[in-house]
Amino acid sequence: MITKEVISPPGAPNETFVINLGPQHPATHGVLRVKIVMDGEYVVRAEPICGYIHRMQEKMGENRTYAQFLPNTSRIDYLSAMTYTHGFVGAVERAAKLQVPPRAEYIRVITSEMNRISSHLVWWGAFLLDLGGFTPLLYAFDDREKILDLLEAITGSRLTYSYYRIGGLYNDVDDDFIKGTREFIAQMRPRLKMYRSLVTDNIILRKRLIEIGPISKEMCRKYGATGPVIRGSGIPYDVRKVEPYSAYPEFDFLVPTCEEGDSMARYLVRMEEMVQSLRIIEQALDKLPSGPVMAEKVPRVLKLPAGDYCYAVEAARGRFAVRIVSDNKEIPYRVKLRTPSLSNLSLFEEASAGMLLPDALALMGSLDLVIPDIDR
Amino acid sequence: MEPAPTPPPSPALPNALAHLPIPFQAVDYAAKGYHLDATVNPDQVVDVVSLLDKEGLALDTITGVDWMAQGQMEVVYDFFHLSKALRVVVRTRVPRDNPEVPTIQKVFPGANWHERETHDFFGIRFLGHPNLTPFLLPEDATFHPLRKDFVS
Amino acid sequence: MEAPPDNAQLLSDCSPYVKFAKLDEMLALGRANSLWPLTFGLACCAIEMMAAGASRFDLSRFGAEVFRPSPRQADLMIVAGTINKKMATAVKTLYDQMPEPKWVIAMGNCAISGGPFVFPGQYAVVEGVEKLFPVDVFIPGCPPRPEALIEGLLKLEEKLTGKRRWPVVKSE
Amino acid sequence: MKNSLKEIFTGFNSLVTGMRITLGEFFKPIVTVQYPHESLKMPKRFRGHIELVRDPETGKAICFACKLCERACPSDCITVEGAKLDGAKKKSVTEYKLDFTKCSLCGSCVEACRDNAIRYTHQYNLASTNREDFIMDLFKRMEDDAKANPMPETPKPEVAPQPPANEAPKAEQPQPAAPAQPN
Repeated sequence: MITKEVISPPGAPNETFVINLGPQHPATHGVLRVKIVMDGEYVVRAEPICGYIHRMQEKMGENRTYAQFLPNTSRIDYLSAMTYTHGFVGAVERAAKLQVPPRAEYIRVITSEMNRISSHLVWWGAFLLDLGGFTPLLYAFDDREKILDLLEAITGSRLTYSYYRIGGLYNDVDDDFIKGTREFIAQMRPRLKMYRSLVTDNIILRKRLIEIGPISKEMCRKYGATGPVIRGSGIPYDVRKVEPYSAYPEFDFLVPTCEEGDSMARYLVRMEEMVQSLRIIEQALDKLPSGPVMAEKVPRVLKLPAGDYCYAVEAARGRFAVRIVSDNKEIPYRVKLRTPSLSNLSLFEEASAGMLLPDALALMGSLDLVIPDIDR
Repeated sequence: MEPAPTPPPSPALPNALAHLPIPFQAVDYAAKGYHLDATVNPDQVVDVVSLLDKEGLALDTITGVDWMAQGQMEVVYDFFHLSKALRVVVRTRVPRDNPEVPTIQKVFPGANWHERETHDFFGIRFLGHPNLTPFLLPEDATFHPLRKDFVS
Repeated sequence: MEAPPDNAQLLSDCSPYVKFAKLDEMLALGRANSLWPLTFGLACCAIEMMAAGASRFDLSRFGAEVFRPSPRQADLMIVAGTINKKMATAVKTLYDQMPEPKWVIAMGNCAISGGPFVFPGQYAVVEGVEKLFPVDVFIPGCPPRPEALIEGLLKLEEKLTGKRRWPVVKSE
Repeated sequence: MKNSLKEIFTGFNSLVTGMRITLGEFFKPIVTVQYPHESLKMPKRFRGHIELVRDPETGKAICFACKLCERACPSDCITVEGAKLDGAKKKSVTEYKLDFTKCSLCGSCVEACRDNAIRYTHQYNLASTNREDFIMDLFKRMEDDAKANPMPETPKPEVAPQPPANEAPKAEQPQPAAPAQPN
């Protein structure tokens, strides 16, 4: 392995320079800007600069009713819009003490997990694009389109679904959706095997990822990193297991973890998560109860009792938590959105110090960032 | 890669941190979404957070709430446990015209960005913070949009 | 000796095999079918832009798949997402760096008018990319489907060449 | 030495695997939709911009300008005006403006409407060189439609949540439909 000592031995003159990555750069997946102090090819200090897509989501929470804020939740992290809506409606339902019918909870689980797969597929394609492989993107988007077709048929939209409602769902699913989802599961399993032999076992990928960008357990805890990042460091933290919500306790699934903590570990965790999501969807389809999809007696004008309420969900990137502070009006007093990408990226400065620049970008890709999720 | 055995979902533990000298109040998780709630003075924040750090809790988020009617700003620190269902909220209140809290950046380095964001939105100053510059707002921003009296 | 055929006759005789055009028209046709967009995703719409470039919708059928990371090599800017005030200067710089001739597509409601993020008293969002530089084609939607982006490219071709070579799709 | 030989072998193996998969994909059916020549069929629930629904009996708009949709809209993109016509009991709509450039297609308006007076269109490929095209006058649009075909077809019942039993077992996934009409 090439270490820093080989290129600039101790005692050599220390010459650093600054390069500016972004806000428009293909490797930053959007409008993240990173100011990097370099010593030759090595990163001395990489400071992410955020806010280039700050969209006032929390301010908007304070000037519209709970129902009117729902479309915004799909646009915080547009790749896993379902889970984010789930977090918000969950908080409101908890505060209003609404009982969501079991069928609605099951469909929420099914759609959230499908959304998680589609999100991981985008990450997979884009991450490999960062590393220099173009073809996987085409395979990933091909499979993703199947999920989007299914979700579009029931929600009417491809990306920003606004499908969940306070107290239930906007619409029930039909038999075609159930049939189509079963077909999709049957198609997806061999595709994941194909991904494994095409990409995961590829020696070039392994050389690019193994031992690159290790993140320790302690670092995850200190920075509050969650999702595949913390599971890639060997801590089996998953909101679905630790603080079970919705219908998740009724399903049998594993939380994949990897001890190594390097970029490959995070890669493997996400690949295994797709398998587990397929398992959850299959079980949910088998046990799907019948009944209504909307709670009875959802008030038309919703006022939450004063106080503050939290609700956390496991989004594709980690723990997404909503805190609503209410003062017994139609409009929330304060909406705080705790997003996983912000915490996951905040450790980048510490983790990337001393790495080669292309490895630092591999590390950044393995964190799976969605920039509007950081900036909100 | 072997998926690790998942931890069994442990029941809510209202007294899990009872041995700590922190004035915790147990909260009904089903109704509120967190287990323990403590209100402390601003100068106690660093000590309290250090104790929680030793217990192995992870930093969830830091945020503010502007209570304009009371003339106060509230700073809310959220923590979660990595294996137990245990969510802890620590709050502190500072006067609205001079909102100053010591930083917990030395205990939890991840607090850096959360504190910068809270400073952006509310103008709460975190004493001892190494780099309290605008984070989400433009570099030259001097306004604090989530204050209740903000007009653009 | 036979009289040489007149030009009009000659033209109509060989029209099935040879097309004559003015140089301008040929240039316009060439430009319209080899647009090189700037790799420039801002938000949600960028994912639909990626989907349009991927296998199912395949922008390369219209010669527009060469996404260039550098503005110096691009002649089409697809503004896909919300522009906020911190980003506005960067977007303007990118536009200025693109060589002439250049075109702009505003994809999605945020790029057209600020979209759902506009409310009275908002402090961060630029209300439409038109406030920064001229826009050629508008594609509404939140986000628009990939077909709409293709339709936008065809509209741009129509604008450049003055006619439409592709069939018009009426949605029911 | 042994390691590098092993790496060469694994590298060669990776190459062969990749080539084999590529070759396999080569013989699979094409996934690309040749868009302007053929197009996907939008699902029934597809959310395009909204339009006014006409009463199948009278041919007039159902909407009576109660402004529920205007109030439900999170982005203020709907403006409704109504007036009482001579001899009518209820108000009727006289102006319905939709600023589609602000719309987030969330569907709040359609859900807020108690009389199913608005519905989604299936306009999925809008694009124009003129921004004003998307500040739509839906009332005029409906009047034009009324002139073209005086009696509307029975509207599709796809607004309210309904149990799956009532749903017609029709293919809802977008599938390549018949080729589009060349212009």
